[in-house]
Amino acid sequence: MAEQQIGIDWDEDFDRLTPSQFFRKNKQMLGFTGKIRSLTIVFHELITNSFDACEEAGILPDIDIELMRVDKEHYILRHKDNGPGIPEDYVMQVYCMMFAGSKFRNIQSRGQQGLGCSGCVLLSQMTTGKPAKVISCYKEGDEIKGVKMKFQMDVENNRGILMEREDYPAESTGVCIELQFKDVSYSMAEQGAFEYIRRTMIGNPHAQITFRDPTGHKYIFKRAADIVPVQPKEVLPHPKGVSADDLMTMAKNTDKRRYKSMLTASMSRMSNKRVDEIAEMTGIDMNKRPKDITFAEAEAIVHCFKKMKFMAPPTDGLIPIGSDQIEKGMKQILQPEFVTTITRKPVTYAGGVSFIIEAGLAYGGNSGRKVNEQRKSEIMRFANRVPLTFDAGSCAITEALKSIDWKRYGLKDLDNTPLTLFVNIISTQVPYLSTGKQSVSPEPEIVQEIRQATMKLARQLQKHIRSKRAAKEKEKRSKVFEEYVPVIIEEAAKLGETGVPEYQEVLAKVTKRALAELLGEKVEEEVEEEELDAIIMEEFDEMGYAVDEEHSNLNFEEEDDEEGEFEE
Amino acid sequence: MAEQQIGIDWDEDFDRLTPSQFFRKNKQMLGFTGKIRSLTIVFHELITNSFDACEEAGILPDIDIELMRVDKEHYILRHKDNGPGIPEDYVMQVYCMMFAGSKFRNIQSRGQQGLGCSGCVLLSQMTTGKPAKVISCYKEGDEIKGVKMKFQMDVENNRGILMEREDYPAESTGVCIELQFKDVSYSMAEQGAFEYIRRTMIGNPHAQITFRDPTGHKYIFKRAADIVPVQPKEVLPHPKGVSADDLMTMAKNTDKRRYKSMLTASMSRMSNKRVDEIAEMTGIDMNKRPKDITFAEAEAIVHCFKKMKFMAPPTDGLIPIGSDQIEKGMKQILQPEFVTTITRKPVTYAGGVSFIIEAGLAYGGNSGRKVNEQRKSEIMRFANRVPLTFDAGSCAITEALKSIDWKRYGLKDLDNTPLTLFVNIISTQVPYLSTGKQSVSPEPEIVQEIRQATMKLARQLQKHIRSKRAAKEKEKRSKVFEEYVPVIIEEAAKLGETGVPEYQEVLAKVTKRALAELLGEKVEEEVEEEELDAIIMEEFDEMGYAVDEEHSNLNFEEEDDEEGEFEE
Amino acid sequence: MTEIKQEGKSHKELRKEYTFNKLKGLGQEIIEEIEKQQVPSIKVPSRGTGNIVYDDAKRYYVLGDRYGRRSLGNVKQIRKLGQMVYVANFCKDLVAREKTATIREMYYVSEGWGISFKNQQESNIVGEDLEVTLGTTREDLGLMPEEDGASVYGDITLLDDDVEINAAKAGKSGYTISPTIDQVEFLDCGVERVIAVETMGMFHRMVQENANERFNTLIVGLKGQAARATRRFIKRVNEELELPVYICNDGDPWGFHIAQVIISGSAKLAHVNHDLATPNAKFMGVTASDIINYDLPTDKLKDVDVMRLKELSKDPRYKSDFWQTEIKKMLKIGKKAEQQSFSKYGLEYVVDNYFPEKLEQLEN
Amino acid sequence: MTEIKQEGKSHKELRKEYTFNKLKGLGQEIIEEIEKQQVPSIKVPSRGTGNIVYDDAKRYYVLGDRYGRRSLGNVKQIRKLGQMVYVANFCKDLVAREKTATIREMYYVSEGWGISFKNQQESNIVGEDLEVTLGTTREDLGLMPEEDGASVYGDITLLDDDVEINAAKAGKSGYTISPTIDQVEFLDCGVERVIAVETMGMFHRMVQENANERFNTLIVGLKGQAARATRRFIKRVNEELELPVYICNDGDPWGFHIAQVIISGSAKLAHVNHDLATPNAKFMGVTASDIINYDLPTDKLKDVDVMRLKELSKDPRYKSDFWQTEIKKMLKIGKKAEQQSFSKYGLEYVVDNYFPEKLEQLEN
Repeated sequence: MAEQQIGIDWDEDFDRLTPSQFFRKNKQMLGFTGKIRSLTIVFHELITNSFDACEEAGILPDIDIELMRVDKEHYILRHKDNGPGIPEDYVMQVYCMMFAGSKFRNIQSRGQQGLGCSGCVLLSQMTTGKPAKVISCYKEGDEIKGVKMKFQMDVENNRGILMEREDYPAESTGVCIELQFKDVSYSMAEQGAFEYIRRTMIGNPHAQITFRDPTGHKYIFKRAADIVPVQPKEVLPHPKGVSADDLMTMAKNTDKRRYKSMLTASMSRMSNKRVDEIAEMTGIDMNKRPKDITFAEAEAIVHCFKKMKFMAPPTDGLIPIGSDQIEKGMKQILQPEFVTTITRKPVTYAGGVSFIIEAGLAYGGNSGRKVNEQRKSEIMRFANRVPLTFDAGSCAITEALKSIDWKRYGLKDLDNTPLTLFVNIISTQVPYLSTGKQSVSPEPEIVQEIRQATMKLARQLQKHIRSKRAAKEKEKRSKVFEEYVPVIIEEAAKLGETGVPEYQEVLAKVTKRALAELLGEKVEEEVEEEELDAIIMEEFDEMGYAVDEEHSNLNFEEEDDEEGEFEE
Repeated sequence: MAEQQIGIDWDEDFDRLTPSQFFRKNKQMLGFTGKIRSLTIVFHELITNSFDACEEAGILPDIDIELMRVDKEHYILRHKDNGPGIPEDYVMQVYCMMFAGSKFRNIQSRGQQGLGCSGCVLLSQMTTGKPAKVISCYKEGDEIKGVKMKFQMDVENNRGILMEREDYPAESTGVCIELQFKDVSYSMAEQGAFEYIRRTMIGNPHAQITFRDPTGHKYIFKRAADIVPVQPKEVLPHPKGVSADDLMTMAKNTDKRRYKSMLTASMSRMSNKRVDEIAEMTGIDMNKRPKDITFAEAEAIVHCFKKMKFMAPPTDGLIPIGSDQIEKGMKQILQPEFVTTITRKPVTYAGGVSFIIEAGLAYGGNSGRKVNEQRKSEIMRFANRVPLTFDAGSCAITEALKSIDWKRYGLKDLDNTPLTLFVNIISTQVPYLSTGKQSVSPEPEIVQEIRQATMKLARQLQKHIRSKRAAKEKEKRSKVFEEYVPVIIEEAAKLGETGVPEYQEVLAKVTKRALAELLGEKVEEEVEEEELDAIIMEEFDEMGYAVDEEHSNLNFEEEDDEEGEFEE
Repeated sequence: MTEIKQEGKSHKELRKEYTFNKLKGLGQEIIEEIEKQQVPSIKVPSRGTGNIVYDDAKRYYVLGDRYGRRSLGNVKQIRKLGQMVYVANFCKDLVAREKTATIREMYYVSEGWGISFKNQQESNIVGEDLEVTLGTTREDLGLMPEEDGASVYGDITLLDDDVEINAAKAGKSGYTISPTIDQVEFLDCGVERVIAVETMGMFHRMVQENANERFNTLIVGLKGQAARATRRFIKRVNEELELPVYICNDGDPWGFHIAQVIISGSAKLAHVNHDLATPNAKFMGVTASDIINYDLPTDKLKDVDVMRLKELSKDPRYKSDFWQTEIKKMLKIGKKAEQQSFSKYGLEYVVDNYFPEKLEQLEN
Repeated sequence: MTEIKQEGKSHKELRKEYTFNKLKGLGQEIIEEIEKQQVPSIKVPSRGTGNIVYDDAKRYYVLGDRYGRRSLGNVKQIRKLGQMVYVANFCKDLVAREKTATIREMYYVSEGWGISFKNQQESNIVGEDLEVTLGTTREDLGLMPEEDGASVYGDITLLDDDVEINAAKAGKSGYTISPTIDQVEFLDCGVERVIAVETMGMFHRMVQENANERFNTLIVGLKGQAARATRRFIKRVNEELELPVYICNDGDPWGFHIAQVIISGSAKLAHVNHDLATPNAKFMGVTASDIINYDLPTDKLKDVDVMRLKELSKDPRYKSDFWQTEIKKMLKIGKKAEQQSFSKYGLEYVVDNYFPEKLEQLEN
């Protein structure tokens, strides 16, 4: 039949792709869109990877990055860390195999799962055809081994092809990778690579990064804190955060032999007593083998979870930067006039996922973004210490900050204030909105926490600005008296047609009082002048016949409010 | 050493995922975010797949969809098509293997590469644990075979596990799949499944869809056109749209034995003469074996491509819906008072990628979105006939339509006009902005084409509205004369202190003239009243003393403009 | 009605002396405090809404007994105290020389003072402070508003300095009430009543139709919201000449309130209402009932009109049954009408029909 | 200067007759066309900017020779033609009865007409159409503006109907120019010049300082932009009594232009400038040079001031060297000053020093 001939030829036309092939065609899924953004993502993946490796090994990260310009939109990137290194056998798996990486655990971590590094190599290869060069120095037993390799990615087979290899005389552990890129741009813009490093340093004051930019200028971002962050522990999932499908997967992968032991071993806050309660409620035999669990049973169990009360999840899996450390980081990078930071207590969203909000606010100095010689306010978003650079619009952090009435804190024009706001979300499961992990879903609990934290900082800032202004104000006061009292008394004498009396004592009295106020001493209460407490509309009419000397009072009230700002 | 102990245990902790495992953890990458959106994406994947299969086989698509509600947010979906069916051996590969699907070709197509159907099965399994049920009827030689299968997805191994299988008495070809979902919502909203079907029908008037919704209501979207769309041809890539990496991949996959023949065979508009020119410019020996090509050579060749002039790419690979068909679709679904459509000529973006813009505009009737009993304007975006439902904000179509000054076309309040705007982009490579393929990158050439097309439609609509109004207007005119002429003459007689003369003849004269105008005959030109052509500011001053009878003229000008709207 | 009180002249002189001494006393008070080595502080009656009280007996707003202070020892208040003393000296000089100045002029004069004003608003406030502190009006202090008052047409003879003026013989636009109206004496008066109208359009219509003679009345053209001088004039003709006063305005909340401010004074000027309010004056129209009874051409009430009407209905000055009924009626019909809309029935209708009918109602 | 022209009375009658016949002629013209079985169509001189021409010889704006039409045969024009005929009949009646009406009154009267107005704007336009078509002023047609003109103080005696008024004896606020100023005769005049000032504050200052006697002048208080009646009055005293006119306004673009509209007429009223403009009047100040020379207190020019100054500098009425220099100077210093700012040197300074100095400059 004719139809048959134009249909699909299954043997010929049906195809199976490797992950590398897939992402080769869909590199936007890895965040590689746009010339500036692509390079920033490369920096992000490599730095993140180095940080995670160093911290897991308890090493203070020290990273050397060099970006050399070869030609227009053509760069060589050399990235070197002092981490534990990668054993030779795993080097090409890390850099050439998509979906290969640290095993997924319910742990607070920075990186993606096995896509980051191999993605960078893929981009390099696609744009330049050049191989990757890696030197890895690692410990084997007590010995430090070193290897220098040159390899390409075999996209068709999702693995690496070794081109050259030689031993390398290792002195200390670490990895150095060199990649070439075309069709990317280095930019000082907010979304560029430099700003990415700057922000990274604020979120990671225990790290040190040396960066040589394409002009040869060397930036040293010094370490502000000498303590390796405590390594986060893996946290077992909390029953409230588990789905039936998750239970099925646990059952499949467990080494326990009974439902009961599987449940207690795979989840936090899950005691034998709880399992017994579930058994009673569901009628499921908890001594069955985990492999025999059915989806219906899993659903029934999850249904129980939703109805039961559990202790909040353990929070020792969450390691915040800490308000001290944030302060150090912000001081180091921003040299602000004033800085205040906060680390909130852990709370949960979506029933059972813990998170911690940390925030910092720097004012004055080099705070804020410099735009045309003027400093504007800037917001730095972080998740698990990693700067979020793109997709700010829909992010929980942006939403929370927008919802704050900054005027209440005396910031009348937030945009034009020299201010840097730092917000970091720490969680084992940050609810990212998009593939690129660049924005956090605005879960109500998260937004609320960010608001609380930020408003506390804003209140601190308000106090700072107020006390600064108040100091100035008070100094002005005693001068006022010295200037006005003599003039007024002379004029009053003229009015009363009397002589000018001796007034030094009265003058001393009032200036003394002003001085006392300046020193914060208590003075007798003044009967305050009563305000014109509401606008009176009387004399206005639609026709615009306003009797001039009467309605001008309106402006007076505004003015008086301003004067009274620090008095109330 | 202590550090070593807390570092990574490579053998234990290093993991390699299958694509299914990866997407199981990252289902948002498949578009499954949100309860309403997830279900819409399922509809999209299944319908798209059926359309592609039917059309490749030259069959007019006829799809039966039934959505049954089991419980809150728990549905069974049965989707049946009349396509060519899937041979038994491939059924589980299509539905359970990620990255498996029709081979990637440079061809105008609807679907994604091997992720859609298996994604739906994955979602079903994750939310319900239920297996997929498929009946596939297909031709083997001249015989129609039928098979009924029940299977699950083996996520760890990225393949299917057959649970039941039986022969099925096939009468005609086609596939029927039944899947269960939880945590999804059926909604009538703009982003819901129903609206998705409605829009699909406008873009595919050759199809027929019968949809039974969860309340049991049966909607039959009838076929508006009886012609199967011409099957798009595969188009070889155009040299201007090819990267060095693409050339490398071509070289790797070609069966040709020389550079020369590989180049001419793999690209359009690439003659031997052209290859010789390139050889001369680059000095590359074009008789080398393709496998020997280096990245540097590929770059040199691509560099030549950029400098050379080629004919525009062939466009027989682009099969638009066609303005007639769009009109049929819009009439069928919207029963509008007025409809106008356009299919533009193919043009290219980014140097070498062809595309065609099609657009339709329906006005009145059921056009537009019904909001609180009022009809508002709506925009329907399509790419290769597939409705784009999400991420409208950043889309080329939205941007183009926003940039149009609708007031110029007499639409003073576009939002509140009962109007449906349809825009379809046809291309072998639609430049999607995001993973979900829900918005088109605003390439300048694309935006420009959409603007051109839409403005042409808007002009047609303006003509329609004008002529409708003009007809009413003219009818009113002769009445005006009959009413006013006698009154004015009486009043003039009173003013002139004369008697009232016979005026029937004059009255006849002017009404005849109005009639002539009504019939579109030419009448002698009137000396037009001169407009007060600019506002004169004289009499206003800051103090608000405006001399009343003088400045009121300002309003006059506006008013006169309004009256004159159809005269100019 | 033709009998004129002769206390004017001495009244004028008394007022001058009284004001002068008040000003001088203010200076003496301050100096005495200093001599006692105390920090001087002036009590200023509060003009905030909380201190504005409707006096049911007097039928207008007065100030209550709350007050604020201007102390020499308070950094916020010392400037205002100083400015007040300077203004007092300026006014004392004006009073002594029998001159007047506008506040604008004072503002410019203040450039040379030891404590000058930051802006005109500040000088307005301090002027008003002095007014309430001393219990005198601004006119007594020699501080005059910029704008003139209403136009008056009809048989009244005034003495301004040594010039005699008859308001029926000062031109078609009549006699203009100047801000110094308190210095003017009423010499003779041949009318029995006063009719004040909102617009000059209506004023000229009445002049043209000889309304002053036909109704034996003064015609007052208010030009919208009545200036202080106009209100003072109306109060004086009402009290000194015992003429009944009728006010005819547009039929809308703004017209109502122009009348009401003449009758019951304004809240904003509670401290001088005893000199300005004419509680015996009567509102003639246009009422909502007039709109219905005369079937007048109307405009729809705008949102701002409705809002204003609702405000008025809660104002103590409108608590009478008459006002409550008329406000409700206007809100119900949702319409307003202008004075001039009687022209629908011809230019003369308002004088030939409306005024006689309304006067009949109001006077019997 | 005391010699008075006696053509007033006959002039008033002539004008009435002329206007009446013009109106009647309009009706006859239409009827004649009908009798000839032609479609009547009235030529109306265009008032668009394109037809407003500065006449160098006359030194004011006049209308050019472009015109539009109101045809009985055009659906857009027939309503306006009809309205014009109705307005003409209304005016003919006013003229015959020697009455006046405001346009607002006419608008209400028109409710009963065969073709009524949709809104007040429409009636304004048609009134103006009639004015330019017949070449008469609105005042001649009996259509009066609502508002009165300026206040006049000083020794001039007027005859309004049968009432004699001396503007030095009409109260402190002087004689108010009414819209019917063309019906007023000048009987006697004891002054040598006219000084017009922008604000009533300055007017009262001058009255208080006896400026009318000291400078042998009339004092005219313009109250901002001069009303038509004011401009007509100034033109008449300038031409009939041959009095030089000096205008003293605030030192800003708005003050400049208030003076300039009196001197050279407005573009907007080009069709009646022959009755309103006084090309011989002179601007006295406040000039930018005055601001500098007298070191006056100033405000910064606002954006809108700067824009307005730049507009003025391109206007043919400002093409003289004097104006070009002063505008440039003001833009350069970026400041403006009010008339009353002379008070910086004391209330009397403006009369004691500024006026004598400026008059000396202008008259010699």
